[in-house]
Amino acid sequence: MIRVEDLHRHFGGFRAVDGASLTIETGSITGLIGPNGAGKSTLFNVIAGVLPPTSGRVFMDGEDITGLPPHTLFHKGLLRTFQMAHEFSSMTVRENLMMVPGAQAGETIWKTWFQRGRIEREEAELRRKADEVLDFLTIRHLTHEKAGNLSGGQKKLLELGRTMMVDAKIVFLDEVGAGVNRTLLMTIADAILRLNRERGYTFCVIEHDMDFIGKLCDPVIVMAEGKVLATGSAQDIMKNEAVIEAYLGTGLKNKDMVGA
Amino acid sequence: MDIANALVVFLNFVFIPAAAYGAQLALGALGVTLVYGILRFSNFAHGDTMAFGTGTVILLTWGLQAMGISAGPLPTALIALPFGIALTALLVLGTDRAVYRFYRKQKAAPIILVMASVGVMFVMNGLTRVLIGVDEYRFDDGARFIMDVRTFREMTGLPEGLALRSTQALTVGVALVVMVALFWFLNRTKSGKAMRAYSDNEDLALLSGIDPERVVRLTWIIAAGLATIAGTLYGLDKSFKAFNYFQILLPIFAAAIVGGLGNPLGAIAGGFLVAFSEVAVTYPWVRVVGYLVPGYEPSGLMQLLGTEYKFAVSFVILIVVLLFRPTGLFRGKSV
Amino acid sequence: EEIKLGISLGFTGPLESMAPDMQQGAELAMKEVSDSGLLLDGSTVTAVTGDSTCIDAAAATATVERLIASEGVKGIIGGMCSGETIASLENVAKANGVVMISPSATSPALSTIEDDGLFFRTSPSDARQGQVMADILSDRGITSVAVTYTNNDYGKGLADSFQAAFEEAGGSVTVNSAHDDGKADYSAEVAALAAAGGEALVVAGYVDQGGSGVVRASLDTGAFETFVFPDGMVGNALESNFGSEIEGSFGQNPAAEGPGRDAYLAMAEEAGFDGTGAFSAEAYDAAALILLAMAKSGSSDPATYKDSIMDVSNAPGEEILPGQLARALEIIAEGGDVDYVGATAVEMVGGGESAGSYREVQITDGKLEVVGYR
Amino acid sequence: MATNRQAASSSSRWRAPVLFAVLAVLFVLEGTVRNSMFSGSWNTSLAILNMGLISAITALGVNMQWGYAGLFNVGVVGFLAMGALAPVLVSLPPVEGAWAAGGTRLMGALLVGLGTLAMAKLAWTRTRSGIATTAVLIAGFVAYRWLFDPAVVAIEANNPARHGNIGGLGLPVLLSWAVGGLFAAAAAWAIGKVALGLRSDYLAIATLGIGEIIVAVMKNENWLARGVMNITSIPRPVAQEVDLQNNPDFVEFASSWGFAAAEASGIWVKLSYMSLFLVVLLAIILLAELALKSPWGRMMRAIRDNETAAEAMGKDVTRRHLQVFILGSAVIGVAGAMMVTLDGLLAPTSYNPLRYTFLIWVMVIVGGSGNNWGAVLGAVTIWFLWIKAEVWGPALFALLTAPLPDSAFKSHLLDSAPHMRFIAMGLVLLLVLRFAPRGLLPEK
Amino acid sequence: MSDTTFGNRGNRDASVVNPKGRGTIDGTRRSGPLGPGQAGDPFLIGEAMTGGYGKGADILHDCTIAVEQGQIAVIVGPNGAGKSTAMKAIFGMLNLRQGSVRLNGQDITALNPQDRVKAGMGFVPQVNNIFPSMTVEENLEMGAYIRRDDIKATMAQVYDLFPAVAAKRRQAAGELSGGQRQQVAVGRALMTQPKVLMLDEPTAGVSPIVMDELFDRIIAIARGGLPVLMVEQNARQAMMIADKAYVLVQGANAHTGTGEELMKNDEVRRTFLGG
Ligand SMILES: Nc1ncnc2c1ncn2[C@@H]1O[C@H](COP(=O)(O)OP(=O)(O)OP(=O)(O)O)[C@@H](O)[C@H]1O
Ligand SMILES: Nc1ncnc2c1ncn2[C@@H]1O[C@H](COP(=O)(O)OP(=O)(O)OP(=O)(O)O)[C@@H](O)[C@H]1O
Ligand SMILES: CC(C)C[C@H](N)C(=O)O
Ligand SMILES: [Mg+2]
Ligand SMILES: [Mg+2]
Repeated sequence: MIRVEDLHRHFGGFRAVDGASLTIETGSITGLIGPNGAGKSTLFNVIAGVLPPTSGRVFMDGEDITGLPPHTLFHKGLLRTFQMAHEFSSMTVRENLMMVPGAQAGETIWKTWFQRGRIEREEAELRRKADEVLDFLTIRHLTHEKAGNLSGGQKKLLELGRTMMVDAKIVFLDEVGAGVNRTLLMTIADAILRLNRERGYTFCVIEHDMDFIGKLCDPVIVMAEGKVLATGSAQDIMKNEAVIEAYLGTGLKNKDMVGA
Repeated sequence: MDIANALVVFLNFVFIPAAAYGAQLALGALGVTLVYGILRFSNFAHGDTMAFGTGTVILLTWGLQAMGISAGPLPTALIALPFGIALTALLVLGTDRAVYRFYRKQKAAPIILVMASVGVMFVMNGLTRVLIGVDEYRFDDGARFIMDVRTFREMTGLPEGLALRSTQALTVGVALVVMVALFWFLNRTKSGKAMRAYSDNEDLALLSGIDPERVVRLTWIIAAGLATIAGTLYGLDKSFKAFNYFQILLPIFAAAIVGGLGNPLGAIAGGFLVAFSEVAVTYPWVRVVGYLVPGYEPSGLMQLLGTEYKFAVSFVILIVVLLFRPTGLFRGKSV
Repeated sequence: EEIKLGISLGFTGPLESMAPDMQQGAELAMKEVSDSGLLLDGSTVTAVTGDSTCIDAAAATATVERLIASEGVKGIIGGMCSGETIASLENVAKANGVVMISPSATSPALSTIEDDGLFFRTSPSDARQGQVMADILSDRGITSVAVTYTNNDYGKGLADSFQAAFEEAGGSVTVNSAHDDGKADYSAEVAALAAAGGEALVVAGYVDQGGSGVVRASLDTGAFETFVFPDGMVGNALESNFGSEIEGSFGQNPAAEGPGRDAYLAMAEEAGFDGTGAFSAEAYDAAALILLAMAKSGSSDPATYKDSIMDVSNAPGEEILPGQLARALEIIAEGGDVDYVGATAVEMVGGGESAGSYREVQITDGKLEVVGYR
Repeated sequence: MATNRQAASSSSRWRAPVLFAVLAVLFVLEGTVRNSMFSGSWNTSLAILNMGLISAITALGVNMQWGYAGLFNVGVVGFLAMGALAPVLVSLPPVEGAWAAGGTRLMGALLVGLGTLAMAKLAWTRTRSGIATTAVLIAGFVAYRWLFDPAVVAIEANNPARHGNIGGLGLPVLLSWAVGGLFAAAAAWAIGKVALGLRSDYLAIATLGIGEIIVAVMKNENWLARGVMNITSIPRPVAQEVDLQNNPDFVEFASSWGFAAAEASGIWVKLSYMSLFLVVLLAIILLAELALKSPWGRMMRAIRDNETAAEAMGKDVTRRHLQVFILGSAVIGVAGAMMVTLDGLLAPTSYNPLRYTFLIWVMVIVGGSGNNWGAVLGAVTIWFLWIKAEVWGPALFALLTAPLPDSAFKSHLLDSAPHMRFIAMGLVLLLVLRFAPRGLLPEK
Repeated sequence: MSDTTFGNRGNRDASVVNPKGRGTIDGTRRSGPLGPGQAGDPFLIGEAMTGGYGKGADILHDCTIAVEQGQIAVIVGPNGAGKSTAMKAIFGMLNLRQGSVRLNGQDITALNPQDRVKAGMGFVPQVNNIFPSMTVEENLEMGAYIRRDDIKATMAQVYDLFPAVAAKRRQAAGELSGGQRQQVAVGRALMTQPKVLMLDEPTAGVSPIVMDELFDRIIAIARGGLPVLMVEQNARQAMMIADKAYVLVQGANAHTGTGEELMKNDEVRRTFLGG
């Protein structure tokens, strides 16, 4: 679905992404892990059109999408969530969802003056769909809450919910788990799995929680210092010496002092 | 010889005036930029703070002159300046107490602060006029010229003259010194770093034990100092008229924005950019060319655009600069 | 009866420093008449001032509206600047049939404006001043000048009429360019003027505005040494700002020679203000004319007295100087004729504007010195 | 929480009507009570109201840009001036001889100018060669000047004392209001294309600049609208006072209401203007509210809330910004055209940023940005105060200085009384902001 | 993180206002007087705290959190339970309607946050916990703002602990990756050399290897005598090292015990610790 070829993104002299090449297969849930500063978020941002690449190409279904702006990519079915939740904080949870679909008649200004009836019909349909999504995510009770008042994890759910308002092809998730309660995280994992199975979404997931990665992802891509270090199934990756040394570590050293 | 003449003409009519004007704008822009960077709003009252500061300096200068005190070849106003700064700082701190502090406490939207500063601008505007009146004052004593046209001609024997006023040299010098000092203060001293920290993340500054009200006071005092210095130097060079200090606000803001608001280095660069684009683009090159290309007598003035459009032109240049430097002249590290 | 007269001048705004002297001039005339007790069976005259801001036509209109509608003034001394004057005349004064006499709006456009006989001015049109200035220059043997004007109808009108007259007389204008008032810096303007060159620089601006800025920058860069100053520039500020730096420069402003002006200056000094302030004398005359016309027509109704203004201002009749308003009222009461001369040698021509006599001044030893009248 | 919310909403439900009522009372007082505070004349009152309504429309335009989309336009004065050109070019009678002198040539020049820009753009997109583009630009510019300069000289030489301009088309002046909107929209389009979608500083600089540029062009291009020589006697859409006064029916009608003819004619004319302005104002508000309460409004709120996220959700932020920027500017342009129609005068020197940019901003923010009714309330209120400050300031000052003994100091202070206008205005502004820090009618 | 820079209103225009780094705490507030502590208090205790943000509804309900000298106390709970709010309440960043905060034998309920720092408290907030435009080194210096002694040694220790950050000491902290920022934030708090350290989710977004380092370090600090109070979502690791653990639900204490005890409690494990 997505093919990245020899991608570079430099900040001044610093090479945040330094010649990364990778593929995300259609229908997969691909994990992307790596030490802090490995360039994962930067890679995401380049693919999603937020940052222009220094060099290299990105293809989606064979089409060159390098440097296309995010709103164009959205209409091509490429959606993403943010490492730090980007909700529309002064709008209600339902409005956050209803604004997503493109091509709404009511978004054309003169139609809001002359086609009130049509707009009302469309709105009713959107409301129904939004409520469905809220049910799916188990946050229906928050329908009329201002999105800004949600707690961290609920915002992450809302981020996910927005991707369900339209038929996405591929969804990029950047650390949905950071700061989210583990119990809730497993709910999110289930939601992702269901979307993948029931709706055929492709996912690419950045995460530091290995349980989450292990439960969801195949394959897993490991990045370090802007390059791809390894690719493989979650089990293989967790046994990979290089990955353990650069990323996973071997657990607490001060165990002896615990509970002293 | 002709090259020398061309150079003299250029220096006399373009370079020196533009440099001095640029320094004046830069000094003003420094104040605007500082308040923007640390207190987070564009202070429209800055022009009138300059006017007020200069007004007090003038009154004090008159006092000093009446007492027979002078600074030799330098303007007496320089002696009065510190006291003027002190008075202006008091007024500005009072304003903060009476006006801005309330909104800080309320965490009001910053645009409200901008509008409050418009209110303050009106009040200060009136205050200055009540204080010193609406007339034009010259308060420049001491030696006016370092080099005047006649002396230059006699010295060099060139037909073209060159003038350099002491206030021009003073302004440029002071602007550079103030900029370096401010830069040093913000980047090297503990208080300066505390100000930057506050500017960066108010809450975290608090959690590091920085007293925000102290930072705010310090900022206002420095801003008042900058305003008074800028206003006084401008007044010495041109003359003092309360009305003009509102007019200068526009180019000052332009300078501050194009330099990258919140960035002292940018303020300086922006000031010079605005000044040079105003003066150089509308300059008729006829005489310079006349000297450079002997025997060539251009019929027109060789002027790209009339001076009526100087401000407009300088804006076009600013936009073009921004287009090519999309992050402002000096991006990145700001106050 | 208590008669109210409106004074609508730019007390705030770019010409705010000129306005107070003008206001005092107008009030001086009103006080003189009031004190005499001879106007329309002992009526008193009070002044109501309004701020026209000089540049904001809307604010000026609102001010004049207020003066007329709410204060019920019977006549207006003002406006100050031409643009604002035209707006308030067309929108308010004409609609209400109130007389306006402007002391200082000098735009040629006002000569031909349709005013229903309600508008007069005690200053001459700039069309005339341009001619006078050209004459002065020719007489001094200057053949090539650069011109800079304040970018409004006054400055442009004056500069253009001067250029036409001067070129007619065989002189050449190297450049005729505008400067905007209230700018922070005039280096660019001066650089352009200097590049064009010329024996002298004509500064058709305001002395407490950009005009001074241009002169200052010219002196500092040595661009020009001799300057020519029309009315907007001839003021005390010139002496205090430049003094002997502009030694030998010259100019002219509307003012008549002779006892009228001297009398006015003495009166002003006594009243504690500066009678030489630009257009201060014109303001005195404007107020005096309205009041004399009222006496003449026996009515304070503008619709009636408007027709007497030309009458009292011009011959035949006994000449009246400042300070002699009481005498004039007596003459009128006795059925006699007056010819108001006033502080500026008023002589109304055309549609009711001063014919304009000018005094020629020169800077000698750092002081403005009158060298002749034209 | 629930009770809290209810209390807040019920107070806000009454807030708008109450504030508008207070404002209405002020105007009634101004119209009826004569004392040191009010003038007691309907003419003054209505004159203030009319200008207030125009300010309100301007404020609505700014509010669209700022309140809906967070676009900071500091060139309000320029868009007003753009609109102000329309009545001159549309409704003034044609100037005799002007078209013959250089009209066709001028039109040709303008076409060449636009054509050059289009060609340059084409050259750039086709070849990506700076040299080719520059060559096109230079060639076009030369051709343009070759056509343009003689035309201007000829037109300006045509009866310069009275005209010297190209003149109008002699069409009804009401039409020019719409044209004014179009002019401003065109200017906005050009600026928006360059400056929107880049950093917000661009917009600030670009609008600040365009304000200056448009006014500079108006001042200096005499062929267009006589420059600083001003255009007067712009046609009116309503009756002339003098005609009314000469109309016996009207005089009788007036006296039946107990008004003198002169006074009544003034009131009549002002009322006519007022109805026209109200129609425009209400139409704009209606359209704006309809759009705002639709998915369009939701989208705009989303964009304003979080541009990055809106972009990621497929909204073309730059295009939408351009759209509101144009719409807002068009509204400002309409106001500009209305203003010259009311003044009957185009005086470019009066277009200064303090009055036409900052004051409008004060109106929008004091009213409560993002709220249309707030913009209207703020505009009319601030304009009322701006005018009344002329009287109230000195009055306040006299009151303050009254206890002082007579002295040079006091007389110095009294001489400064006119400047109290600014102090009074400033104080009022600060007080309003103090007691309604989010504006008089905050956005819901 | 939601962008509330403009109070959820429009206008993101950076040319009139500076959107960067606006605070939420009222910095103009003056401290009230210190009160006496209570006998038998732990080193730091926020007792029976009830309160919320501004005029909004209460978020904390009679919530008590305490930490003893030399121990680690961990707060866990679902998202939105009020964990961060409790931390802020202890730090004086919101007005308590009821309850008190006592530190080291004194009642500090009336102190403002600045003075609590001076009283020896150090805090790493959950979000916005660095100075983005200052360099990493300056961030650390600001951590030591109230210290008058030589800070070189402490700084060396911090760089030792976070070598990835040490390499970037001259770079603006805002240009770091999410996890690197988190390391700078913790480093800043360590620079204070506080008497008690409060950390709000210090390990969010950091890679496993760094997380282990961090926990190691926290243990070492606590054993060195400095009490540590932290909120954690990586609950299992956190429970392992906790001397005392609090489970907060809807602003109230739901379970309290040692880390081990809570790990053994099935319901707690299932509902809050993620199985
Ligand atoms: N704007 C920038 N300027 C300079 N350097 C940058 C910038 N943005 C990112 N970097 C650098 O690029 C590197 C990669 O950052 P990135 O955010 O992609 O890391 P990451 O893999 O997402 O890490 P994490 O897991 O911590 O989120 C980091 O070392 C960071 O310092
Ligand atoms: N500034 C605020 N204003 C109003 N309500 C707030 C504010 N911050 C948080 N809340 C509300 O307070 C409640 C508790 O929030 P808090 O941040 O303390 O949760 P938390 O337990 O730290 O959650 P998380 O694990 O997601 O960080 C939530 O319902 C949240 O909506
Ligand atoms: C006050 C004056 C200098 C005004 C000027 N004569 C004008 O018509 O605008
Ligand atoms: Mg990341
Ligand atoms: Mg939290």
